[in-house]
Amino acid sequence: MARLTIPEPELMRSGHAACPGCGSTLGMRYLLKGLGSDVVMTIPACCWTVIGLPFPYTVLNVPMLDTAFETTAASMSGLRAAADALGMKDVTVVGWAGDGGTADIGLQALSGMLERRTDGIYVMYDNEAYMNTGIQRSGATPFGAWTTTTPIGVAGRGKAEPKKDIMGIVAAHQPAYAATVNVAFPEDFVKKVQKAKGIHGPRFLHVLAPCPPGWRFPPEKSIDLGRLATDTNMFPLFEIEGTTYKITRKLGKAKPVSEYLKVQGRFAHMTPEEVAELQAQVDARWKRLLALEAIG
Amino acid sequence: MPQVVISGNSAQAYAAKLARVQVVPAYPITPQTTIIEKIADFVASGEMKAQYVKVESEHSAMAAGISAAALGARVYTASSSQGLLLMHELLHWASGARTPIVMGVANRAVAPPLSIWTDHTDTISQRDTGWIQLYAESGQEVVDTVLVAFRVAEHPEILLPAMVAEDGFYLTHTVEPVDVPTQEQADRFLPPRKTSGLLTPGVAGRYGSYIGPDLHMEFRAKVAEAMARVPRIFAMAEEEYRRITKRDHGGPMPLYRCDDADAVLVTMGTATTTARSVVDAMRDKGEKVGLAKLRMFRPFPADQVRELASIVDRIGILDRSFTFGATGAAHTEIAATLYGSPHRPMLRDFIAGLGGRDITPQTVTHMFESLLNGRGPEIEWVGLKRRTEVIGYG
Amino acid sequence: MKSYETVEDLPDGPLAALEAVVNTGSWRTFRPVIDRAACTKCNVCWKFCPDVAISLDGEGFPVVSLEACKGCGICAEECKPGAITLVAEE
Amino acid sequence: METAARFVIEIRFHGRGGQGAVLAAELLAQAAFLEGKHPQSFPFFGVERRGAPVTAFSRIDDKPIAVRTSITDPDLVVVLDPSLLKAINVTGGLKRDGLLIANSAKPPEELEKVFGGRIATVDAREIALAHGLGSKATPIVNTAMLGALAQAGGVVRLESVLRAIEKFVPAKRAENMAAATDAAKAIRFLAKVVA
Repeated sequence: MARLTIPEPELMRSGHAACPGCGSTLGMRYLLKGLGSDVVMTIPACCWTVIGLPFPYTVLNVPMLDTAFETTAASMSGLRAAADALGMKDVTVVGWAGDGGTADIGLQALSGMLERRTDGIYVMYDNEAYMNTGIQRSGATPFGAWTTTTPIGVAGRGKAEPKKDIMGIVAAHQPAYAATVNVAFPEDFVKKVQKAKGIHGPRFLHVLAPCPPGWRFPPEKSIDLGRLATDTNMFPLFEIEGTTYKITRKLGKAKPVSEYLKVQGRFAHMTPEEVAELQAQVDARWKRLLALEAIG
Repeated sequence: MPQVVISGNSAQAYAAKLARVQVVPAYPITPQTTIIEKIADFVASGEMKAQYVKVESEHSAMAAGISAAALGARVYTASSSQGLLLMHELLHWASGARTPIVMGVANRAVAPPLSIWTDHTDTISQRDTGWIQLYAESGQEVVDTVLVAFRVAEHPEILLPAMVAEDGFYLTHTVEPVDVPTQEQADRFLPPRKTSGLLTPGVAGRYGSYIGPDLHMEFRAKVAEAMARVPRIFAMAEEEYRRITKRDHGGPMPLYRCDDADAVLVTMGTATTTARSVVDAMRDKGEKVGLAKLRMFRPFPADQVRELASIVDRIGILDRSFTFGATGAAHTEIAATLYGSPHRPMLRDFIAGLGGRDITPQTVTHMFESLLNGRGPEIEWVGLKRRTEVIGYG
Repeated sequence: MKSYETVEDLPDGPLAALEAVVNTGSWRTFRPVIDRAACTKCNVCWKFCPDVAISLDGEGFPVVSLEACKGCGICAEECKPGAITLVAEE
Repeated sequence: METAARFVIEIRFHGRGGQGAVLAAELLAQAAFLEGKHPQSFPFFGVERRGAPVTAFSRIDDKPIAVRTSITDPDLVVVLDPSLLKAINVTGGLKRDGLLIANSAKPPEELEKVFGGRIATVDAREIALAHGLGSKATPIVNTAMLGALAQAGGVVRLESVLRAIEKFVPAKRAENMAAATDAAKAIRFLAKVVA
């Protein structure tokens, strides 16, 4: 039998209420494999509020505190303060929130938590829209993507704005550690989680979580799409420690963005010009990332 | 007993220190700010071993307070006016999550017009959030009531958050002699909070899950039942506090010279002190008037109000807030409480002191005279100006 | 694990602690079938299952739990040797 | 004068997330409205996840509907996904003389152990796929089931169902109308008459 390439213990059980092929459940599974069980987690309104099952059931083997939509990061600061006051020294305080809950409504609390250097790991699972309420655009929705609030019509061409650069915002706070991780690369995912666990101070993980119903693709393609997202530079994999950047997956030549788009119904309407616009945005961001890495 | 001359806000801070509070989410807002500043000094000087969480908004202050309390820590925070309103979503959350947070509220009017001066619009507007609400008249009452509030909030039969409100400037920034309990007395009265065990690292358990129509009502009923037990637990706590410090502040609605009164005025907060002196002055002139101090607004002391209605047939209510489209909140609650009572005193609602407008002895005397002669409208905005004399702010 | 018979059993606040018993297996219209002859025991299917529905037996062969599997098809898609096929539920 | 007979008909739809159960209830309301009747349709929102059980309700009356509560003893139960017949108690509260209409390839006789009253089955999955509606994994059977429902009689006419589909179904109108028509022909009722 081949050696397992990621830790075997499972801290997320079966029976959760995620859609078939949901990327975020793999994200949770790999996160907990990396962190182990000495964790207390807080989550706001998001897909996982439902995925984690209604009362009286729970699907995680670690404690989970529900909190209001905008407050994940503040809830983390409270948990950390209490853990320190109650002598729970080794517990890792974790926030697990969606892209809308982090980059839109929860951004202020996130900035506060990073600035006051709360010792915890904020994990944003990014399915690129408000999926729990049925696929409405968020700041993290990619340029051009269809959602129910960016419909396609004579006067509608999907999301008009580029995807909010959340890692850029986080980097501005000089986090102790921040990294992008992708469920299609579990080994890299778990390695970065373990690295984050070993560092004290405010840490941030940006998880790409492919979403079959939301991105309009057949559920079995979740992992393929995850790979394509990174290999087309739509979702580069990199780390930040303080102010130094390090890209953790570099291909000789990135695949064209169109390869990533064509599998997904949310991009089906895009004209060649619109695809070219998205390609230009992706190339510009990649160039900037290389430059940031070069600063060292 | 060390008598010190301190402000109402300092009294809040002393009480938090004496209560050995473990987590203080702190965010400034006039006139509450000197509470969290004083606590910051206590922490910096080592007098207080609290985790001081410097949040970026009142909304985050309450969120951090709830999560800290859910993990088991004793939590104190403070706010006012706009900040309390920003917390509204989480005030509901705190009571639903049964987290026994105690919050000092420096009462302040609600904008617009923007005002940093006192009235009760902020705390009254939060009366439906499942928080115990107590109003203090003096620094002494503040320090004593915050300690009692922790004892009641953390009682296993209660587990509800509590607000201890004090009028902006008239109390928050008014220094006067206060008999601050010793740490030994506070420890005897208020043992450390045993961790709730709701969340234990490494142990599966989710706190706050969503629930369908099948069980949501049952959890809401539990909060209602807990609130209904507060009067009994509050009385026990005040009795034990009196045993230890020789002081108690008379329960939910203490009466003053009401036994043979022809008219009684119900007051909240610092207006009570002034009204008490007017009662004495009018009594000296043979006018039989009395005072009822409404200390506990939630849960509303219905028994005490019905008791009062059985001994006096003219009751005036000084509301330092107003519910648009209805009447002052205390008036509304008292009228509703008396609907089922055999006694039907005449009720008058006096709206006064909004936006920091001073409630002077003359204002109170007018209210009593209006009650005694029975003339005047059912709801009267006392001292409402016709000619506006805007004070220059030069 | 205590279940809640009466309201008195309920905790003061919504503290959920029971293990999931939800049988999400009924959601699927296709189920994965593993051909052990072709299977190289590379555990990729175990690694990529979003529902933790695949466990590894003593010999390292993947075993699918039909209570948990939602039939998403990721295992079949990612199986390099193509040892997993999706079969329609009857 | 005949007492005000209870003309209101109460229908409960059972499906799985993504199969169009909620839209079925809404389309039924549109169809009834086209016949000058007073409809009321509403979903029960729970875990709307692809594949998870979903319930929706419809009331149809000759006068304005006078209640806003869920339907506990329906006259008709429409089951869009055969696996639900085993997974949940789809016939809970169904009136003794009520009708169970199930999307199933089996003849109605084979469902007698599920419900003792009147039963009808139609292979809506087959019909939907034949018209390219949905995928093998998630066939869209709602319009076919409405066609079968019309055939069951006493609720709405097939013609109203077709007009409702034409006006309100967002995509593949022709195929959905064809599916409804085919299902109306293909529905099979329990042979024996139930007391």
